[in-house]
Amino acid sequence: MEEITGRFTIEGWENVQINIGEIVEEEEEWEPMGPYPFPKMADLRDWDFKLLNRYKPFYAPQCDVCALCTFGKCDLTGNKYGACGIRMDAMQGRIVLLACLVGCSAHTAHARHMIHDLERKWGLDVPFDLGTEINVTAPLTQLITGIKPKKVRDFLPVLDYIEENIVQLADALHTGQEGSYLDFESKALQMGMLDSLGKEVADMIQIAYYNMPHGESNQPFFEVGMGTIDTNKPTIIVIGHNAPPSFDIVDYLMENGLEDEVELGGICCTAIDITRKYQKAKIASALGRQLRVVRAGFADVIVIDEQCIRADILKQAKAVGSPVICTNDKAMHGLVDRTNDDPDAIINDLVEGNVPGVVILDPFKVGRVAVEVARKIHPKRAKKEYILSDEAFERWLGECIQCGNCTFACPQGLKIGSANKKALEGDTEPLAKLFDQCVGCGRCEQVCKKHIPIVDLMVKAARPIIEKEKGKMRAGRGPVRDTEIRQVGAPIVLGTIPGIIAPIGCGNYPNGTEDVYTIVNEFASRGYIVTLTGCMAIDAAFWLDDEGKSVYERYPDDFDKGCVLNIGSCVSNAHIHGAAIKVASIFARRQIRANYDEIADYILNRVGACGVAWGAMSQKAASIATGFNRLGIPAVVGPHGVKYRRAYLGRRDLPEKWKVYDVRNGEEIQCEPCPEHLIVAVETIEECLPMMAKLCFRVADTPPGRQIKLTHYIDLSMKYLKVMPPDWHLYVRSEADLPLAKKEYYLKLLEDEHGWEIDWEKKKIVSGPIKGVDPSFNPTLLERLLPERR
Amino acid sequence: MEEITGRFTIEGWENVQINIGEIVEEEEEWEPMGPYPFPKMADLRDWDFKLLNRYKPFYAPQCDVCALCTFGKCDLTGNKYGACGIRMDAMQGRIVLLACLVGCSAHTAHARHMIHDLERKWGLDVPFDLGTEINVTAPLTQLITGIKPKKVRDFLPVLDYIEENIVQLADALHTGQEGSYLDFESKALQMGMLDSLGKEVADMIQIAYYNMPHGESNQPFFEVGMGTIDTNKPTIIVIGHNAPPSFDIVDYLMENGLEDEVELGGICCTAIDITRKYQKAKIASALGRQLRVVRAGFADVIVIDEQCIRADILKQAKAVGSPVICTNDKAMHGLVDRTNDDPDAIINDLVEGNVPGVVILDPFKVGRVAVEVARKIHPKRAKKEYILSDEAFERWLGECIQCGNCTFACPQGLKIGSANKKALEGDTEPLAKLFDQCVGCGRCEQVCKKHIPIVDLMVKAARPIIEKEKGKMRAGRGPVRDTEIRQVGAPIVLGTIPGIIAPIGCGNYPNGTEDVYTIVNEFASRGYIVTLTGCMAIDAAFWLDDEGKSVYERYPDDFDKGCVLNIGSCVSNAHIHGAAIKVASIFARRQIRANYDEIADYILNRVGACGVAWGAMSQKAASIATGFNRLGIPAVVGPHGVKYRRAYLGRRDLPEKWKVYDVRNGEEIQCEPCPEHLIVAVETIEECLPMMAKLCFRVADTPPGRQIKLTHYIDLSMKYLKVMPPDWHLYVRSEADLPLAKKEYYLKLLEDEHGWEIDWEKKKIVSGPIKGVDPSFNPTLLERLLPERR
Amino acid sequence: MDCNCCSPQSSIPFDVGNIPGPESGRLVTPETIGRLIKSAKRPLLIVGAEILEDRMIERAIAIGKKGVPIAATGPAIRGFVEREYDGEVYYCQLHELTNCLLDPEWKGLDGKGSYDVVVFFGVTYYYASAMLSAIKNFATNPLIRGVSIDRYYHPHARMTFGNYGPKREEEYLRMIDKLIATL
Amino acid sequence: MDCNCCSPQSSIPFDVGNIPGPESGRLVTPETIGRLIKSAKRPLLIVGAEILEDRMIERAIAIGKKGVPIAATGPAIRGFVEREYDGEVYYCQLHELTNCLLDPEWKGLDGKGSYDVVVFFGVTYYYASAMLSAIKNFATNPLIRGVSIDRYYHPHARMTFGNYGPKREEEYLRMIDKLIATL
Ligand code: SF4
Ligand code: SF4
Ligand code: SF4
Ligand code: SF4
Ligand code: SF4
Ligand code: SF4
Ligand code: SF4
Ligand code: SF4
Repeated sequence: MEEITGRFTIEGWENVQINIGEIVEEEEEWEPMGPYPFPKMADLRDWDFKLLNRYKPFYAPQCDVCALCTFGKCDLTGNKYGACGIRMDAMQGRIVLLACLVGCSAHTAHARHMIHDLERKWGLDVPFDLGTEINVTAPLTQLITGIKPKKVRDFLPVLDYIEENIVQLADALHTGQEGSYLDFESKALQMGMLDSLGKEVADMIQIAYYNMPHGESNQPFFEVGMGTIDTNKPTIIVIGHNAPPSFDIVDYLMENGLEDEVELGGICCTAIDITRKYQKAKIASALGRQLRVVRAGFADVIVIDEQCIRADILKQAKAVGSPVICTNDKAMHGLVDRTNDDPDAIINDLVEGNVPGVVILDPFKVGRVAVEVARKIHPKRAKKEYILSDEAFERWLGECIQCGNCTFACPQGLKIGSANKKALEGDTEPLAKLFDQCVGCGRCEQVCKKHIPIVDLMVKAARPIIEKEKGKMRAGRGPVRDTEIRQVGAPIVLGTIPGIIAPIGCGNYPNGTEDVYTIVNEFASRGYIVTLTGCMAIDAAFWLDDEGKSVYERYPDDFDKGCVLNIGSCVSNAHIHGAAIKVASIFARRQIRANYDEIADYILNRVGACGVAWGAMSQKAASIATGFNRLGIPAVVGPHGVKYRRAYLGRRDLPEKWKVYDVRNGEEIQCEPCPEHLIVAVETIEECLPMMAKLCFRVADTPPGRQIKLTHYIDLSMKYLKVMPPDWHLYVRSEADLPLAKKEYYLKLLEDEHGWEIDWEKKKIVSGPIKGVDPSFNPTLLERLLPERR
Repeated sequence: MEEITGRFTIEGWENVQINIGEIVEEEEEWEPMGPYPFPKMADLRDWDFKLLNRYKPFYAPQCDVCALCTFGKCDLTGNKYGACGIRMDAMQGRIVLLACLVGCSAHTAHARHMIHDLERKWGLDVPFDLGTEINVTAPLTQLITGIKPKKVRDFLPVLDYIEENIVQLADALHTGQEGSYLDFESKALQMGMLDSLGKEVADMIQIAYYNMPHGESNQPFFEVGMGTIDTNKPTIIVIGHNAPPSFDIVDYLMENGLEDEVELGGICCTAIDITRKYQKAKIASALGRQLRVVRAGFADVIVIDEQCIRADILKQAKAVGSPVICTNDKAMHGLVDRTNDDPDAIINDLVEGNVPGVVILDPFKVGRVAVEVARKIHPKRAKKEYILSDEAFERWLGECIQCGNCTFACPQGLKIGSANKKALEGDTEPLAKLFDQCVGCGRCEQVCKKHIPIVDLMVKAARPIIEKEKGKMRAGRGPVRDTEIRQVGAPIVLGTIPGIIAPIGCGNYPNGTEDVYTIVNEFASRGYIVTLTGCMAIDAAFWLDDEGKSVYERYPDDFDKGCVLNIGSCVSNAHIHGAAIKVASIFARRQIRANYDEIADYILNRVGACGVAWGAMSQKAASIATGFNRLGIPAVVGPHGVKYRRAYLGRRDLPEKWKVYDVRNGEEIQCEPCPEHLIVAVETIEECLPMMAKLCFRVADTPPGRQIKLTHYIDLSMKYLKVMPPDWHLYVRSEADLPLAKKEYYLKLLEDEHGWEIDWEKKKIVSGPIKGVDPSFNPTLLERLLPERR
Repeated sequence: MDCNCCSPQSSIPFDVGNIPGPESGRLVTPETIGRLIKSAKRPLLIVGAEILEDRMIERAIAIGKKGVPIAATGPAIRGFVEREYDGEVYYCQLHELTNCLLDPEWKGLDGKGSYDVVVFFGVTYYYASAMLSAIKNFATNPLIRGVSIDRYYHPHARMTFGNYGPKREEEYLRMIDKLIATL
Repeated sequence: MDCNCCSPQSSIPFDVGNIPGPESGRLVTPETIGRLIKSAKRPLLIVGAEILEDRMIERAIAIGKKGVPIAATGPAIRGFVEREYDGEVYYCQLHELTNCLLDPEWKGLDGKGSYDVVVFFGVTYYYASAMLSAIKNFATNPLIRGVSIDRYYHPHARMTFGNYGPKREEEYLRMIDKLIATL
């Protein structure tokens, strides 16, 4: 249809105003409509109940009481009922739904906010031009809503849908609603799905408006690390997730030729997003070191937008004299809204220190103020030294009485007192070592009766390390290209590529950032595809190999065997879902339109992908993981993840839980327990690696695929845990599945330890496996796909 | 504009499809557009900060820790900072915002849900025909959005707006966002405003679709009380807030002439809503007695929709053999969704007890199933006796060892053990007395080591009382008519009507339902206008005067002096806001269109209205109260209300907080501290009554108005507290303000106790008052209304 | 010392789920609270509705007669009026009063300044608990000590007794008498 | 009895804010836990990563040698492999194990049934705490007692020691030795 917009009058109908722009265009018939366009919370409940039956929610309450209404507090200990009739299990489901609600709202509100801000400048008809290699432009949108968007405007009904359904789900949180934990979980899964959709909308919008990379490989490098900031220059630090105000800074720098005069650094996703276009920007750190970046004092101005910003940013910034510009209505910190004031007056007030900060809600008014404040204030601030002097360091160390208060308050339980003692005796290594394990929360300092600036002590001790912490990261490439999927579809199923590993989320690691490097390097070197987003993408860049290369320098960023991809910020995460959906669409030619359950079923049974949120902290991380789960993708979280309270754990000892239908004849087949869990918290990195390898098993694996997956599973277990995995044999369907190198050894093990019958002449398994290999086996959990139902 | 819908083709443009229905009609220019159409969260922040400056948030944390992310739990004791940098005060604001979010979502999702269900049957073009006496049809919608809706469809952009902004605000709950409690409160106030709007949409929609009363006075009566249910008939009990499925029951009964054969009773707002059309329905109880109604066992079928339903309804209903039909996706209780099944099969399964309940999500499929299940199951169930036998009663009483466990678990601290002992000795009165104080939560039974069915003991002891508990209530009349406002505008300002008292909300009373009667009767008898909604509207009907009349029988239901109005269900509450807005619009001729702050300012300074949620329990009650507050209407909550954690309290001892501008000349004037608080929890009914009278003072009171308000304030204080209010003199501006009866006595008091100078000859005050009376005083808090700013 | 801190019943809050943070109320003897009040520069007794119950108001008055000003909340004031109490007693709405206590600049009920020890007596349990929580959390500079002399364990108080059920009524009243004797 | 229940430091959870509901862990002596384990029909020792620290693994092995089966979580299993421990020890992922414990029908690690007393030793504090909470809340019928013999106060455990800071390391190890002697 030719595009016609504007107002028209038709003869004889002079009073009828026809506004063509408002007409709903007939949707291109890109695929027949599937069964669930714009699904509401009850529509995919059958799918959820299938998942929840196999992966029963496991709850570890953080709190035995509830205080959500004035009937409370209610003691729910021992699965008791509260005054409203809710019991502990449903209460935990309710809290999970709440966390997912907040996470999903953060992503969706971010998308909506960007549209409002940017349409004023560029309108709603900005097209998506993802190049010739991408036809499935918005896999989640197409899968969930049935809409195939072509321009920004097409996302409006998608956002309406998400918002309406978030509110429907929020209603269910009210006292006196849902009573079943299963239904709360089904609602949380719906929220997770909406979250994935909201992220896709958000990233597609910014890709369109800012012409960010469209999935091209070989992205340029930029620098990461506090040590990369040239503190001799006026320095702007941006923090948050909503990039338009920071893009305005970039524009102002470029329009005024200031790129080399002013340092632009950032923390978290806003930083990731601006580096997708402007590689002179640097990422100072991920979330975990935010407090330390601010405390280091080199920010001549701090620009915050929304999410993952320290709530005490104003206090912390004040302490080092950094003015703060709040650019988003979600985080205004009580400051005066100066959006419509004269920029020069604002600049003057900030430079003179008349106010600790301001609110400027128009992103297109931020650039000039931020840059000019940094330039004007820099000469004044540069004189100050915010890192402790040697004398102050000694003096504070001497104050410490090793009382242990800080350790009791520390979420990590770090033994600061004894490290202080060692440092006083001249050995600063233990204290310096704490620097990476510390999540920078500041709780310790509040309980120290001696008022020791503990965080500053660690920064001082670790300064030589910090200065060397300079890594290189590639710009976030965004979506996976259809052409790549065409390449990897077969290897993924055949097993040359044993799986897709997706490190995502926050920095609440149990033991510092090095584990991130270990995960990425271990899997990439084994030929897995490793796709990163958010804080883990940043933290992966800090650690260098013997040649001084970061994982991004060491491995290419194609979506292919043994590659490491920076996909982008947290919202870019949607492209990982997208890649899995595209495998179904492009490789397997499944119809994806409004066909969520079929595609999730496909992914659960066939696509060996596994997320890992090693330091999962936020509500967004909860909704992200839950969105993965509904789509059939398992996720592993680090030990702090138990605080989300709920896991979805399978039980490999219950055969009745592991049945699938064979689409060919509708028969119900006993199968291997894979993937065994949907979300599981593991305690240490040593357990994490084999667990992830295990969660890449799929029932539809071909023998070569299974063989290579099993090899890595056993190998990682032996390497990190020094034992054979207790369940390795469950994944053996025939001798063809066995690792090639020591095949006979494994056959012997099966015979000796598991009582399997082996035909030693033919080196074949006679009996033992749960099921054999059948090359045309076509597994599904969905009755509606079976022959008699179709 | 003539209405044209459907599809058209225009010559030469054959491929252009014009769907006239989609064209946005030009909005009727009913008033010039004000400054804030569809306000976002930052738009009314200046108004909020004015309120928050005067009414500083007061926090009483329920919990010293936070566990909302995996950095937690964080100890926030002593206003410490959590790991994310949030501190206790902001954390409390965050929890308040969360409560308001859930409440606002409940109301809004309810509205949206109804539209989806009902448009399938009746379309979106159902007009509002509110009769000739109402021109301001949707005051909140007009005030907040600028839209003046004429039919259901016109509310769609209103719902879009609310949903979008709920999600924006939910985003702000994320870890690492807002750091200022003031900004959290401003966001909570925005949420409260959205809540009021959502309620208006919900009630207007059901008024339109079901042709409910449009504000007519003299509504018919219907019966209230467990004792009114004829348990010899098949009985249906409906519970919740979303009435369409229950209206389908009404329709089925009427179509099949079964009105006298089947009892239709209900609990909470669904019951209120069906009685707005069908007065053969009975209200069994408000929320507080839900458990006891269910336990009494007379429900042959229980139909639930959403909100304020016991989360253990399935367990409780199972115990007495009542099948449950879930009709809403927010509360499905793990039951199988049978929406598309054969109704006869469903009926059979429920009657035979094959399943404890079913889910039927299409409201138009509920009526037949519910009625036929009740009719078929009734003969079987009628044989059972669910009230304890005399023997069982004795036996259980004998089991009690007075251990006190139940008392420790009881939210009301009821002394059950000693009441049991007395009952065993033959005196059942103490136990029977507990019946009304008990909120029916069931916590006591869970901790009783002797497994005594404590709730059943109380029901047994109170049975004679329960059987006599039969009150009459009027059908909910909905909006206040413009014509009424024209009548009362002057008396309200002149003081013949001292105020509007609005008892609303839930049944978590500190001391039973009698207080509700006291509040209503005390104020109605003094000439206040008393407007009720929700649970308090129901509970007010239980208590009868000496002539056996309920307050509804005793007082007329006009919006006028000394009247008692059942406005309707919780969502009808919006009409109370509406009445206040209409005073500004109709009486004072202020422009209301998109002019929120000016109207709220008008109400705060001039309209003596005060809400009371004596048993405020739910998140909806929190958002309702917060919505009142933003509009300048104070609210009082009972003592359990401290568990909401936050109050907005004024400080009458700080003169600088009590200043207003005079619009005539822009001067800042010192004024009386009124209304003194925006939301306050009071401990007992004795304090509640004078507090409410006090909160009806307004700075713009005329001398006759102030005189009558002061009279009641002093009188209520003397009557219930036996003291002169310590602050009465602050409200005296001249001798004309003094209660007429004992004018000289009061002048003497002012002279003796407060050192005022009195001219005894003229009986005039010479000096003392904060300010004098000036008949043309025109107060405002808004700079933008001052002469130099306009 | 007759504290009951090793008896599990005593340290469970009266409203069982009403657990606070790690700073739980210290279980102490009546003498300890008595000494605290005596050594306070500006003590205040806050009494509530339950004071009107059997044999309570006399004890509140006895404390008042030892020179402790009394804030009577809600209907509690009635008891003082009826008994024509001539000591320093003010009617206060407790929410307002607590709000004032949080303000370091507050001038007090007598215009002479705020308080350093506030003693709750007979205020409805959950209301008192919330107010004690407000005091504990926000009245820290200068420090106001909120204590309870009720028959309940009050986790938000700085000092408190344990739970005294109906069977231990006499024991509880004797404790209050001991406290009074210490003043 | 050498319990420290009157010393405030002992009953504050190690992770200070980690307060549970009213059912807080009982502070007991090593002998009490020893007797509990000895009288259990089916005890299980769950050991975690911290077991690999100085002088801990020997003690876990000593408990094992008294006939208590061991579930070694995470890298803890390494210690047993390296020491060629020949007692009953299983590698377990703790999340999975706890999940199984919640199922009354579970067959146990040896196929002979579930456990009635599970003893946590050396598992990362907050992880152990969450698992103990799961057990406390949901493994009630039949009852599984989750106890801790770590150097921390564990509020979600049914029985626990108090907090033993670095200065009290020796004291703590002596307690474990006493416990072992009781078995
Ligand atoms: S929501 Fe339920 S469990 Fe929570 S406090 Fe209210 S009544 Fe208790
Ligand atoms: S709290 Fe302070 S004094 Fe105590 S150990 Fe920690 S740093 Fe040292
Ligand atoms: S800032 Fe670091 S050392 Fe201090 S409490 Fe937080 S994590 Fe522990
Ligand atoms: S990964 Fe987590 S901490 Fe990092 S930016 Fe995203 S939500 Fe925030
Ligand atoms: S949201 Fe903040 S205060 Fe709450 S647990 Fe997380 S870090 Fe702690
Ligand atoms: S808990 Fe049971 S036995 Fe104890 S006093 Fe209450 S009713 Fe009696
Ligand atoms: S059911 Fe009644 S008596 Fe029992 S705990 Fe609840 S309010 Fe108290
Ligand atoms: S008044 Fe409260 S309890 Fe009653 S129906 Fe409304 S929200 Fe529910």
